[in-house]
Amino acid sequence: MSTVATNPEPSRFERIWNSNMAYSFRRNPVAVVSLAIFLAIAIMSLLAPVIAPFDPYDPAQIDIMNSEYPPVWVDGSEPEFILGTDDQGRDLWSTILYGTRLSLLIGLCAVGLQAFLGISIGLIAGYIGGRLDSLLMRLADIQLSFSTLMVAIIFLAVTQAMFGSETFNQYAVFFLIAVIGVAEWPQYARTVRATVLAEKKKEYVDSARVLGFGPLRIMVRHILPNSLSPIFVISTVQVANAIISEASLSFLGLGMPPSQPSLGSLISSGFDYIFSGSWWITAIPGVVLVVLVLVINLLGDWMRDVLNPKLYKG
Amino acid sequence: MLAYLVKRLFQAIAVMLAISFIGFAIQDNLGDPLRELVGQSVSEETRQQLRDELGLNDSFLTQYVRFLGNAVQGDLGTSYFFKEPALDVIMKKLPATLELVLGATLIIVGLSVPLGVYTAIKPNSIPSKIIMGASIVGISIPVFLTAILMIYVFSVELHWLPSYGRGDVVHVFGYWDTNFANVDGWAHILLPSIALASIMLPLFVRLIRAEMMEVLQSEYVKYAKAKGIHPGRIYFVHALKNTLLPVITVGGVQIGTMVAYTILTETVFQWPGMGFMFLEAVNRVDTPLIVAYLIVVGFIFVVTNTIVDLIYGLVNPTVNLARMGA
Amino acid sequence: MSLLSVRDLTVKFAMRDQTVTALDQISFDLGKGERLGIVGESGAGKSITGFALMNLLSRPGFIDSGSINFEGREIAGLSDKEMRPIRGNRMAMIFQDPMVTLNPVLTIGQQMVETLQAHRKLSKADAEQISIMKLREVYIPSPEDRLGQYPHELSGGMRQRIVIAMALLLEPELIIADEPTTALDVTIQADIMELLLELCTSNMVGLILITHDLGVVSQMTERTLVMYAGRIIEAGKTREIINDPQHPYTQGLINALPQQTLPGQRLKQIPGNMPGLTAIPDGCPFAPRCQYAIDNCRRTRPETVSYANVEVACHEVNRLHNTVLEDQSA
Amino acid sequence: MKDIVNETAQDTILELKNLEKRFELDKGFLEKLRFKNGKFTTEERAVHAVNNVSLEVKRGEALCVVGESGCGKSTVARLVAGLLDPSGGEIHYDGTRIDNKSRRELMSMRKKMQMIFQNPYASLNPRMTIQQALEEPVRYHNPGMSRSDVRAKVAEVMQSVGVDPTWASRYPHEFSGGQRQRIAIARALTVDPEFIIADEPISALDVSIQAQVLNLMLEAKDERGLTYLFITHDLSVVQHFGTRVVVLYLGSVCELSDTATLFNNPKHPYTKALLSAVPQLKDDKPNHIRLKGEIPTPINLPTGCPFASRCASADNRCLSEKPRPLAQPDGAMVACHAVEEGRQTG
Repeated sequence: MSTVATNPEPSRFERIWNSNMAYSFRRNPVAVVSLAIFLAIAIMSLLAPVIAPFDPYDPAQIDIMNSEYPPVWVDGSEPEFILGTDDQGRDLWSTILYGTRLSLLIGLCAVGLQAFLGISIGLIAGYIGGRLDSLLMRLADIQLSFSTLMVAIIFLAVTQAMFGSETFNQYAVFFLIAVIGVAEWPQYARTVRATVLAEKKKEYVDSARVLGFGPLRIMVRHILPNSLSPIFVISTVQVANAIISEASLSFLGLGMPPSQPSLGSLISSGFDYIFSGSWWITAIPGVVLVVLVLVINLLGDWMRDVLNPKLYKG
Repeated sequence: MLAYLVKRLFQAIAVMLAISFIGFAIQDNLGDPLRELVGQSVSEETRQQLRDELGLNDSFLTQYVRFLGNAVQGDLGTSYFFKEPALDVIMKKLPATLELVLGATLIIVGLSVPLGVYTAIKPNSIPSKIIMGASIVGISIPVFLTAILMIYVFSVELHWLPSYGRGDVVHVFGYWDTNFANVDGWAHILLPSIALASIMLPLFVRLIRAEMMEVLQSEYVKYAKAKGIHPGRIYFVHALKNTLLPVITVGGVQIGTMVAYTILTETVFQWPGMGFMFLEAVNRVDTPLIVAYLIVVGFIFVVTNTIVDLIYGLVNPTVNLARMGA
Repeated sequence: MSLLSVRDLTVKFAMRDQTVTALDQISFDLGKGERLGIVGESGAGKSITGFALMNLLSRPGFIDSGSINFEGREIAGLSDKEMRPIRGNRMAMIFQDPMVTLNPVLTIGQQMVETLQAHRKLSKADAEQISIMKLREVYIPSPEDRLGQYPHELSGGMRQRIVIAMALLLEPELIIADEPTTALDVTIQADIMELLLELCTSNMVGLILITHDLGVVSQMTERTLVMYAGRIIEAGKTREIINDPQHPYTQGLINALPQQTLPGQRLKQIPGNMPGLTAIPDGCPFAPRCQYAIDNCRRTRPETVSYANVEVACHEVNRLHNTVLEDQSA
Repeated sequence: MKDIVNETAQDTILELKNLEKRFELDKGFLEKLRFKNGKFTTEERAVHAVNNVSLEVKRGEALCVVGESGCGKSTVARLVAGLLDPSGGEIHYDGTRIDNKSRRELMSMRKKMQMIFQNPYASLNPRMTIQQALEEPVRYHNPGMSRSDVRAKVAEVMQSVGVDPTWASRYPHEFSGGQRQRIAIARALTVDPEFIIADEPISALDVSIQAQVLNLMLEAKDERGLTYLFITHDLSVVQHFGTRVVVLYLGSVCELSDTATLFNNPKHPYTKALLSAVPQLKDDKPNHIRLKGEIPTPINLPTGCPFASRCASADNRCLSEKPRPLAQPDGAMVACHAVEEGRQTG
């Protein structure tokens, strides 16, 4: 009572600023730096068409004669190409900017799709329960045990074989988003379902039912808002995973084509030249990829520590 | 117990049926077996005749049942490229992949438990912070990048270890050649195993740490302390057993992921296993081989998951298999 | 000489940006074989007292100052290693919820044997014999079979009996029981309490019974401490406190019980809530809820005074008592 | 059924007829599968939570349901509130059968019957302010109501439960347990119910706060003419609050009578044991009736009297035949062969 009565009504901003989350964020330099780096990468890649000195998608700007120039701090470089050029003579800096944009786009969209599918299925399975629940969760178990990457590889391999690489390359972005989005729904569904089951047992849900509210209202207005912390935590991890998945698939040649490279396909094309000493084609996009994924994971870790949700295990 | 086994078996069969159905659907839609068999030069009439003979004009269901019947007898079709039974092709490659998985598993099991337990017991010590920092970096580096990095450092720059292939293997029996019999074999399998372990190890360290820390917060650990039990016993008897129970289930699921990641590792290291073979088959549109791979991998997943479930039931006293069954 | 002597024990919790006091200079003694009740509402600090005595406070709690003298030895500052021979051996603890106290993956036998072996050099067979004997003492049917069972195979009441048997394994001088029956049903609770009382009396074991239930304290203990907001506000013989409470809070607590009012009548409630640890007022912590509070109560912290056979921390106890006497004579 | 309450003016507001609730333990064919004596059989296990419970609640009274954990008291409450569907029997409210109605058909009834829960820390949605939580039911059940009327209603209810209306924009976690329980009561009162199911509403609260909440509930009863179905394990609260009491054991009714009659002259052996087990304040000699063993699981119910395994007066008839509640001279209904035959010991 005394805690409630003494201080005056705080404003919305004060509430947020003084909240546990904001407080721990301010106190955690790793989280602050990670967010800063993430925002920097995101903004730069978003502004790629403005920042990049070359357009890697424009064949007119690419000269094969410029291939494999090292970065400027290495002997034999061309000052025009800050980070050097790749095997096709594209400016690495520009290509990385565009590639990061693609990787981020695919990662975020795929996670959006996962979240949509997983949250809907998880809510329904958890709230309705019974046979539908056990069927859906059994499916989720099976799909998870096959691992995303396996499902994605097989799906993309078959698609590529069916449509031929021409058509496949044209729509690769959509295929990647779809397959990473669909293959990972169990992660969300199981987490959401576990939270829903835990929340459903709480008496505020019973109270809502006794007041006569319909299932949709209870799910969306009451249960979902209380299931958000695990969703937030899992979302950051999922974005990181999706970016890695995309990179891995592209590395295997089942993702973005070399003509429209994401970070993964850039690394892949550079791998062939690593023995001849052109390490930068692989190394620089590799570092960008790792840093990007790392800062997202660090943010996810921080969020997990703060929100401390009971995540679904196993 | 027996009934529980039967239940798990039913589930396993259901899953295998689903996988075989997907496999068959792929086979049915991907590529034309006729073209592979006879080439372009045959007249349309002969083609129709051949189709009839091969049963390609039968209904989808009849064909599926036939496919299933063959599959049960170990006939998963003939590889277009190798002109051999697809299952044989895979069986030749299987040991290489399994040895790679085994190597990685040894690394993961051997390191994750001590590291996870240590970081849980002493969460604020400097080594713990280093381990946790390294683990998050480890999770953030894709397997193929780790592999490339290691090749660059240990093969290209330092020339310590070979960068590709299985090297000098020793024949054991049947299709089985082993890497674990001589130094060259060990040298070849070391980098690929580490690369494959690199994604899973940090995950397990973090999982064990999180579970262990939760268990250490529990009432029964506090009670054990209140009884004056030695910390060593509290950590390794009271806490570790409760920690490992959920880890077992996760471990089962991760075996699937591990097999998937062999595709990446094998590609980078040119490791002659079935993952590498699979990618080649994809590039050659070798449909029977793709389908056979799918079914073999599915079989491995189902078997390992069933075994893990059974082990979990046997190890965890609160899951009463006898009561679940009888 | 007393078995346990606590002086000015202060426990603090290091919170986000401040340190809060959870136990504020509490002092009490316990004689050999004496049964002491600690009553209070949740957050009053009674469980923290129990854990502080065992030196088992979990972070962020710590003993800030004060002394705990047990069997003539100062134990407040001992390390975990130095405490280990005392815990479970000289001083045993019974936890609140028997469903989560026992380790689910170890058998009853393993958990009893390890307790014995932690403090005495005993073979497994000998330790099992002692365990069986103790299980028999707490009226567990066929104790030999229980040793091989896992906790989840036993009911809550049975588990709490086993925990009591474990507490008695090494014949301790003191048992600290933290709400030992709160998680159990009424009929089981009565059984367990009777058992605990019987064992403590027959073995001359000291008992600190932490509970919120005045009825339990009344039946089980010889002396009682009443805690409020981390302080002892009243202490004395249980009978005296129940029959003639001096502190307005203790009075309010007893009067608020439904059996103190005629059915259907309004209960005599204490207004407001106990302050949280971060907002304990200056002066008497009970002052904001106390109908007798005067300015002095809100300003200065009351010292403990002896009054009518009890120790009470209240400025106004003298005047209150006179008022009551006047009321009665009038 | 004979009217066991003397006051004839009271009409029945709620009637339970032979109410049953079973929870299936094994769902799906595979879980029912058993392996016995070399062959597979199917077998269904169920928790028999409520068995053939019949009772009436009169308008204006407070009927208390007491029993220990697993006796089915909360299940009865949840069945009445429509949170669970009965496996058998009927529930009538105000003369209308309600257990077979859909959610929409029950909408109007929802305004008459509300529920208060045990745990005030879980019964309010943590992401809703008090204002939102209290407004929601008002708006939902009165779609046409103006904004200011809704606010006025909420303020009125808050006032009546003693929560300062200026705190309405705060979230539940900013309140103490007792205050939250007040708010939960306020939420139930926003729809102006006439019947309240209270499932252990004070057992999660501290003693001094319990008195506050009990007083509030008594006030609401007088002011709003409420009828209570009050679930509790605390007999001292029953004695204070209830007009009549039902004692449940393993999902069956043992004894049902006026509160005063029950406390002055308990008849069922279980009721006697229960009453003797309550720790008394002024009496330091625990003198309770010790029962054999513990409450059996409600999975495999005995064929006879559910209490027979722990009862000192049990004989062969008790083991084989389930007793029915029979009226006693003082109006109590008692389900016990020993009482019926007058051969009770102790």
